[in-house]
Amino acid sequence: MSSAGTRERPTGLTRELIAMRVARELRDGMVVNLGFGLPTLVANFLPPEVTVLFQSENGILGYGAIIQEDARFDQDRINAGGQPVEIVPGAAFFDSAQSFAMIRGGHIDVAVLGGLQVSEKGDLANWLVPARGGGSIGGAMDLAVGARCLVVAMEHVTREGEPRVLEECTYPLTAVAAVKLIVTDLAVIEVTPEGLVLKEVAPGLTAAEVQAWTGARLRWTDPVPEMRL
Amino acid sequence: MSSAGTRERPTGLTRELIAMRVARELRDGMVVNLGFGLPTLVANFLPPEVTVLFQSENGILGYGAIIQEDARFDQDRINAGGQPVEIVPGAAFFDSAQSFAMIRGGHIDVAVLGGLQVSEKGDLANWLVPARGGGSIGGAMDLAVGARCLVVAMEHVTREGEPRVLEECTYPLTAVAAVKLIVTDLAVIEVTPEGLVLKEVAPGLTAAEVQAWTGARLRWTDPVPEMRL
Amino acid sequence: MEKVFPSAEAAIADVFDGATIMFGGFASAGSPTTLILALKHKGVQGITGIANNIGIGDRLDDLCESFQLKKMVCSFAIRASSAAKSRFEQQYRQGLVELELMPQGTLAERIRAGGAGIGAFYTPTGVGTVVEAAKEKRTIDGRDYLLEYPLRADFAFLKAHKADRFGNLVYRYASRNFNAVMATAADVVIAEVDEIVEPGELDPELVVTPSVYVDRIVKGDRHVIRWYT
Amino acid sequence: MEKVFPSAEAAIADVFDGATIMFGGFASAGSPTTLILALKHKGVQGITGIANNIGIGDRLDDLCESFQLKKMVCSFAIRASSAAKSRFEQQYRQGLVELELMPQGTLAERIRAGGAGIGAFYTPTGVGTVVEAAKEKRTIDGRDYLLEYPLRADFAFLKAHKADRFGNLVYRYASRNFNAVMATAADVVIAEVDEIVEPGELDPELVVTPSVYVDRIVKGDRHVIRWYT
Repeated sequence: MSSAGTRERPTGLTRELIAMRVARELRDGMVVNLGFGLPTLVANFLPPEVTVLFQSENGILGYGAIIQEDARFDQDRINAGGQPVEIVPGAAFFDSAQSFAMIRGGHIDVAVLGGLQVSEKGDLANWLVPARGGGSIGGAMDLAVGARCLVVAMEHVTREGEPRVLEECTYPLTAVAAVKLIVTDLAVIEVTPEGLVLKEVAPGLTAAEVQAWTGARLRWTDPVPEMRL
Repeated sequence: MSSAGTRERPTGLTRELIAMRVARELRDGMVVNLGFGLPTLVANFLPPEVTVLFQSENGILGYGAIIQEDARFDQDRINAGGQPVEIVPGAAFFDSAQSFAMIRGGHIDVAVLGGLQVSEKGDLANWLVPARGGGSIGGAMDLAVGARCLVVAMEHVTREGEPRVLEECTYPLTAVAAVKLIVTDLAVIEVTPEGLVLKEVAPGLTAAEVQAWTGARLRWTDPVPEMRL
Repeated sequence: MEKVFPSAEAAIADVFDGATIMFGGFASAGSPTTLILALKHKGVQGITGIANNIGIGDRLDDLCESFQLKKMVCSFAIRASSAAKSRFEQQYRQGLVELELMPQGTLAERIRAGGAGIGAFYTPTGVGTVVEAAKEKRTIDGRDYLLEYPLRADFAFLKAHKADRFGNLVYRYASRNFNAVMATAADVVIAEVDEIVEPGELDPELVVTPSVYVDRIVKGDRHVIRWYT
Repeated sequence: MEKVFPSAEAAIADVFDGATIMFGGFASAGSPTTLILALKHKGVQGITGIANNIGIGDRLDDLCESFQLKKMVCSFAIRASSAAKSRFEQQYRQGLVELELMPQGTLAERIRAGGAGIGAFYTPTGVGTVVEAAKEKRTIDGRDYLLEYPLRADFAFLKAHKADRFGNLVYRYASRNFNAVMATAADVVIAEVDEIVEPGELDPELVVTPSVYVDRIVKGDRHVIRWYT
């Protein structure tokens, strides 16, 4: 199953469409933390009837759009990705110890993190590419163990076509048995006590094709619906 | 040494004078926590050139005089003894977890607590009279282990003439080896690694008389000066 | 995510017999009197209460009128002075209600741990006293500490000054005390406030309890409590 | 108790070779740039730095110009992307500087413990990852935790918005971050601020860092840092 290395990469959803699919998981009133990169895009695709509060681990509950105008840049008003952000009505500020008390204490409904690898037990690896060394943990390990629901948004395979969803992660872990839902450019996969369940496939793909690009056994019930966008 | 029970109680300083003597221990810029009862009076006797910040474990740094006027009573603006207090310029408020982080973390320069018994090793008993049962710990145990300098202000003997300064406390302890200075109506006693050192005696008393009312061995160098008021 | 309830009765409607309830407040400051009196009126039985104090500047003692309390976990319950006994004290002395006393800082830190996802912590407070009974003791860097576990509750009853409709809370003076920590450590958090405002009307720099912690808000009645030693 | 210093140079005059220094800030928000640049100018060597990050929106990387850093303790140091390498990253890859990475919440909580008199604490973060290497693991209530110890430093360099002359600090937006916890956990705490005011000019409800924690205040220069992914 992990011998996909030489095949051409499948054509899946764009990053924006992955983010759009993740956004559908969010419900009105939720408190949500979005990690660096792809997860950040989720904020752009909230259904109009859904109001969520975005938490940023650097000490904001209630940030809004990224500020583009240079004149309104303020280096103290940034999210955890360093981006200048709007503050929404009903926001609150706090320090890092309070922020991680909030995160570790189970008060964040959903965290959306990027991933390098996810195992069929829900282990997540996202902080270090061994070949590159160094690494940065940031808030990822706390968010992974603390959020009530951890969603990983990532490309289904590496640039080289290697699966990122595996029986066991080969990269150093961020957290063990933490991931609940995997949303990729090819599929939506739920992590259950019985293993990985393929819930949705990207338009034009079959369940068997997704399985071929996946390094762990998927279970599904035919017909597997297309990803809801 | 502990057979003082049948003698007439010695005449020592008033509670106000004990408080006045304690006040001389305070230096400009110190952060000070005053316990219930006698210690509260210390605030009234600060030398004019000394400005200290009073911390109250219910969440105030910088409270001032007790408010007497009924019209200005505010049930949210009280010290840890429940007394309505003024808030001084430069004050700050915080919650109980933060307050005890401040106390336990060694940020309070001086705590002045009342005492039932103090041992020659600096053990303090002040939260429970066994015969009365029940008891209330309040902030005393945290203040006793957390303050950089713990001063106990109390009567030298019980109503029945039993010494309160002892080789070993017989009441349940508040903290072990915590007390640095004992100020009573009869004497000022320093707790040192070598035992109790009699530093000052109340006007009209000799060191030997103070020793007779004390249930542990005192050391001193003649002449022992009168208490500085 | 509507959090504003029409009455205290509605806000506490699902409190059940045998529930564990945290009550904010320190003496008269920040005590949730409207919610306490609604609980008295509702008449649920077998309550385990967690509060800094009972019977001093709070109305918790009212719950003893109909013997609603099974147990109190607090730092201050039995007054040292010969002041009038509370109903709680009377019932405690008759063996009709249990009392678990602990140091105030340990109580606050245990509640914080309960809300912050901390599994346990070592505190120096209580070493060498009755508090250490049956607790794990550990020497760290030459100092002794006791292992203390987190505290959580089914419900927390809070009193704040203002809330916005999202549930952000601001307090006044010394009324944050245990309210701010208890907000983080209960399954259902109910706040009575003097005033309810729209999101955006509270300065986010002033918010002490971010909205994520608060489930229900109700406008409280004005109860003046005059209590001090 | 004069805490206001005439210059950053004067405020850091006693920082010594081999000192451990905490630096507040999270990327560009609340980073003490004036103090960092004064430290660079002063040229002390062998510094162990404790900060959330280095080389992303801070000027800490400037300390690598003259190899002043011996070690960094932080959560974010090496960027995952192929962005330009910081001097720190270059020196790290050459083995010229040590890096101790840890989860951001663990870093914040360890610093809080250092300031709050907590001997150690159990956190679920990092279980099953490289973070647990050589650490005590304990199962509490069915969940695994790692034992983490407090962090303290010789100096803390902070950035706040305003200080009063007593040392009370207020922040703006997301700039509290690590500043507010580091204020509690160093022997000498030095804050650079945009504005110094008289005691009483700051709303005590708004004070985030009470004056007891701050030893020295200096008016900082304005350094605009534009950094975001």
